[in-house]
Amino acid sequence: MADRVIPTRTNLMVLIGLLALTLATTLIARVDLGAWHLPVALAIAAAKTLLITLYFMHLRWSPGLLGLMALGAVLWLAILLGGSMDDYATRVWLLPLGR
Amino acid sequence: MNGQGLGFPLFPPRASALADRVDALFFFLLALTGIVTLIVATLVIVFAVRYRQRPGRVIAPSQTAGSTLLELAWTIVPGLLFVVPFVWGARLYVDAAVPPPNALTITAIGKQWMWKFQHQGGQREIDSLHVPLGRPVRLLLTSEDVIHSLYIPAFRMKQDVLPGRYTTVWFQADRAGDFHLFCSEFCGTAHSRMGGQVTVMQPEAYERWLALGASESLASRGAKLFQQLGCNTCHRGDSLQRAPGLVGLYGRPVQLTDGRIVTADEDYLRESIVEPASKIVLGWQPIMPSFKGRVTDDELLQLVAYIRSLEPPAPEPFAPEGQPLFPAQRRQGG
Amino acid sequence: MIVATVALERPHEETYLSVGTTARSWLLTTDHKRIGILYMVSITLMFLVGGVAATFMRITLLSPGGGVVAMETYNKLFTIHGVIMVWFFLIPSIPSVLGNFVLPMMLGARDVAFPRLNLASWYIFVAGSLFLLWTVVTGGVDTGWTFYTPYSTQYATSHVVSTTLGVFIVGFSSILTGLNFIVTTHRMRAPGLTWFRLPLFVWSLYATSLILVLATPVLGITLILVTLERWLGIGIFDPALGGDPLLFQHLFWFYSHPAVYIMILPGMGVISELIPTFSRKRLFGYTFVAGASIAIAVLGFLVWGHHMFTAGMSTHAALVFSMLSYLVAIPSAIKVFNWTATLYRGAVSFETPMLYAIGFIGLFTTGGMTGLFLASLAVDVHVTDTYFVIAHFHYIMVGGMVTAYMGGLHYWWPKISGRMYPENLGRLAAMTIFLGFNLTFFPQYILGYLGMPRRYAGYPPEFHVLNVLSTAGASILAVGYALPLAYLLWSLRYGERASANPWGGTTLEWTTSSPPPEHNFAHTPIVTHGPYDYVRGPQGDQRG
Amino acid sequence: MADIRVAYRHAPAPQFDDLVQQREAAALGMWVFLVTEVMLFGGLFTVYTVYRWLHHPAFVEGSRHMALVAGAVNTAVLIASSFTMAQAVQRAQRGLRRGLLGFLASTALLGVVFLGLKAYEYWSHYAEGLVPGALWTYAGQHSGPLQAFFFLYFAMTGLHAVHLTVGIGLVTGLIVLARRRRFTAAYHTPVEVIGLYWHLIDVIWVFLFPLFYLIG
Repeated sequence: MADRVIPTRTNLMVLIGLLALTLATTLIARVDLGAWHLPVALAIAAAKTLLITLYFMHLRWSPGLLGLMALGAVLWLAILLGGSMDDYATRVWLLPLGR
Repeated sequence: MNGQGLGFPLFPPRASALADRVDALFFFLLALTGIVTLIVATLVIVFAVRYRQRPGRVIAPSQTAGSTLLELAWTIVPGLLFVVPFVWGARLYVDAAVPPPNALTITAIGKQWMWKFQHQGGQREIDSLHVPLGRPVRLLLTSEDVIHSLYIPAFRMKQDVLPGRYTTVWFQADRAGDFHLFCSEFCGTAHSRMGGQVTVMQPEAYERWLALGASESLASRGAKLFQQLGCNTCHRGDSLQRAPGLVGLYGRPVQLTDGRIVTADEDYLRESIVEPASKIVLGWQPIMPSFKGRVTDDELLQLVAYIRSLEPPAPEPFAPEGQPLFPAQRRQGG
Repeated sequence: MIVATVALERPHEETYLSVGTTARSWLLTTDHKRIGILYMVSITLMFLVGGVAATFMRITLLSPGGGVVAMETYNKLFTIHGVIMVWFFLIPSIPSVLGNFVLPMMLGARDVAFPRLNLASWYIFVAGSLFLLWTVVTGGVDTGWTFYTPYSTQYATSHVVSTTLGVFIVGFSSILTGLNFIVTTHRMRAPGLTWFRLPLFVWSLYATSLILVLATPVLGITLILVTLERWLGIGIFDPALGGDPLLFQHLFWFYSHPAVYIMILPGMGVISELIPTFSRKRLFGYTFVAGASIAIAVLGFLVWGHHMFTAGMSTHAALVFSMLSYLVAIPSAIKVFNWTATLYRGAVSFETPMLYAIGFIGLFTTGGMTGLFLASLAVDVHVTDTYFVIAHFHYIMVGGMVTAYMGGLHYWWPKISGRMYPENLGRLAAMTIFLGFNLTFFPQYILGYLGMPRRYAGYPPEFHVLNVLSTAGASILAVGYALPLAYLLWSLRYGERASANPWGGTTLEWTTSSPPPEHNFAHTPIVTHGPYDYVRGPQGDQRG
Repeated sequence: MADIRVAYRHAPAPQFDDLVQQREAAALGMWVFLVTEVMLFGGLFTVYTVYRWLHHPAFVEGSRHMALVAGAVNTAVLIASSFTMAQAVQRAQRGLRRGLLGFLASTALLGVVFLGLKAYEYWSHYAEGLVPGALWTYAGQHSGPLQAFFFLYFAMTGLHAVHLTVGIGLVTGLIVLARRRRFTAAYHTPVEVIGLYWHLIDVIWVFLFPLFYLIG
């Protein structure tokens, strides 16, 4: 949270970037990407999140500790999602069939 | 070791091949952990007594800060030692997960505070399970209400039983006699009463017992139900017009509309009856109505037994690996 | 020789206790020391409620035949025992009582970073406790402290909602305490107090706070989903709607396994303070023990699946969780080896805190070792949900955490109350607890491998003798716990006056008077060297 | 025009040595709180991910019932409110009280607009009988998992709306304090800290929008 003052121009650029990405993700959803649908939507959402955290939340000019906290949140969310999905995605392996 | 002299057991009975292998792993772990605990305990006591505070020894003379070598040693050595029980335990677990092909399937339904078993020949029993000696037995488990857990200590076997889903477990009893059967997942008021007896019988005695209680087999009851509910109006033996054929379906890979390939196990058959719209076979339309609420768990098991019994008449050439047996060559539309 | 910088004992010095004696001064305090004492009172009361439930359970298990009434009551007893002990005693005790009191002083700070938030945490804890006491009074809850669905959401007829809401509320008390400790440790260290000069109790509290902050919210949302499912009649874990009861277990154990590290890590921190102090020797391998705390906090999040090996999880996931569970055992082993190495060529004295510390090493090692049985898939299938698991986690929770809490309580009692406890009674209580504990829980290992399932009000006759032994042990344990309650209260008035540093400790809290002034230090200490340095004496001095 | 009339020297709280330490502590405290918020929503995102894997067709069906336009507009509204909040923080840093008040008011207003649109969407689902539980009258395919989808929709966007309402309350509180000249260029920590909270609410909606409205 360094008290670095961010010029309005930068904030406006970030705003336009975010609105553009929103428009993009909405339009892309129309195109049938099949299996690629979710990854693209999540990538765009991640890009928007980066814009918001780095610029609007001043993470770019804050002490490294705060960035570490943000990274920690993402990592622990990944642990929760990964661990649970590892169970559901692999339930079909080693099916106990019988006659 | 069974503590006969004490008047009460200190070790559980062993009645299955798996039990011996699990006990071997248990004793290995007991030895491994026992030795390390003993070493730590003696060191603590020896150091505490030998280096106790006494006149002239108010502060420790040597204030050693530590030794990285020692730290690495007691990090890596336990790491390597732990690989043994992990691999050993994992091997036994995987062996216990996949039943041998010739296993005898018995269905078990956990219901608040009783176990209902049903043999292929239609014999039904509550809170007691008769099984033959020396033959692998595969239990197909489900629950009508909450989560229970079928636990037979003598076989070192335990498997949770979930509503809305099938779980399976198998064992091969190798000692005749009666053994405890418990429910080991808390399921309500009479959780501690929900158990019974597993009776392992000589094969001939088992056959005689089966004959005694024989009634209409699961598969034939399933066939009757198949007609009653009108399943045969769409799933017909002769035409694949409105619905995929069921002959020889059990255990085969099936391709779905969204491209996934799933194996037609009991869970797939059950879900296709209760929630048909969630998995549609490639080339067919989601026109099947849901039978949820119209079919009880017992009847579902009978239908699944019936579908499983539909063996293809002539020995079918097995489809090459990964190839779905039901390619979408059928005409679109119903 | 130790440069004893004992602050001269001015007779009527203003201490944090004498500053205010009205109820208002206690109930509206923002002094971390007073809030620690408020917590001590409330968790002791909750420990008594949980203990009474345990007593009735052991009485019921004296006889094999559990009648219907006994079964219903027994189910409610073990649930209340579980919920109250886990969330209202084990999790808050060391961080909120000893941590609140000692952490700011160990850092050389005047208070925690957010004192009002600290007081709010205590009020939230009290609010949660009232929900639980309301549940106990109006008929109890019988789902087990694990609230497994669909029993807890669709079939239980007892007071589930008031319990889940009570635990949801007390969850925020832990989150706020964790948040407070993280910010205090990062931002409020005394000059010269670098990370690797921090006492290990601070390291373990920091690691615990990381878990508190990362895991507790998931429990919160899971309990809210259970509450919604009971209120609105529709739900996410309902198999009829295509829901999966196993998903509840994933979310629950994602919190509840790190929660067991929330309970034990502060205990390890206390032991890392006691062993060096009472053997007058630097802790062996300081950096490795500190690193082990952080490793436990991180690895603790990867292993929750080992509670679900027989629950219907995929075989692949079971293999992954089993391997990771063996990894998480290693940092705990490192700590035990380092404590043992610290005793080597020390100058060991056997005051009460040291007896608890040595008892901790023995009991915690036994508990931890049996964890290796449970991590191995094949053995776990046989012993999970049996009394083997009960013995395992009681060895770690009661043999480990409660023993460490007792040790810490006696160690810092002079600093908290300005009085010394009676030494011989203290030693007697420690040995009684050690004896009673082993007699209560070791037979349960045997019962577990024999196959006696947990949460059973009645059992087959062949388990009778071992259960009677266990109940006998429980009565000795109860006496063991009653003793400190009595003589500690007695010592408040009649105890011998304590000096600023009765044990010759080197951490900063021993450089100020006992009991300390309201802002802990006359002026902020300047830290010159690391802790446990018995040649150079206390870390900081009053010259700063 | 220096708008900064030194209202009153803001002394750091007793436990802090100076204002810099206090601000850094507040910022770290809020970021740790944001981590807990991410994990709180994380539990629901896990349930969403698992059920999307188990019942993909039902989720596609459910997504078709979403008002895509309302969702997209709402996303733009919330992004705009993030912009105005960032501007408010900038004005506070420069000590310009009038600008601070203006941007705070527009942030709160945009938040209310979002809630309004969301209420409209909830009402339209209610009209279609898509509210899970007793009010569920939809009789189409996947009736079971579809109820789960809508339960998740209402739970996650509802929890988000609750957080947004709290956010609006906090911003209103800031407006009151700002009018009383409580913030100066030297001391405006509450504005920065509540700004962080507001931006997180926006980040959560950034993920909720594609996951519910744009399932292919």
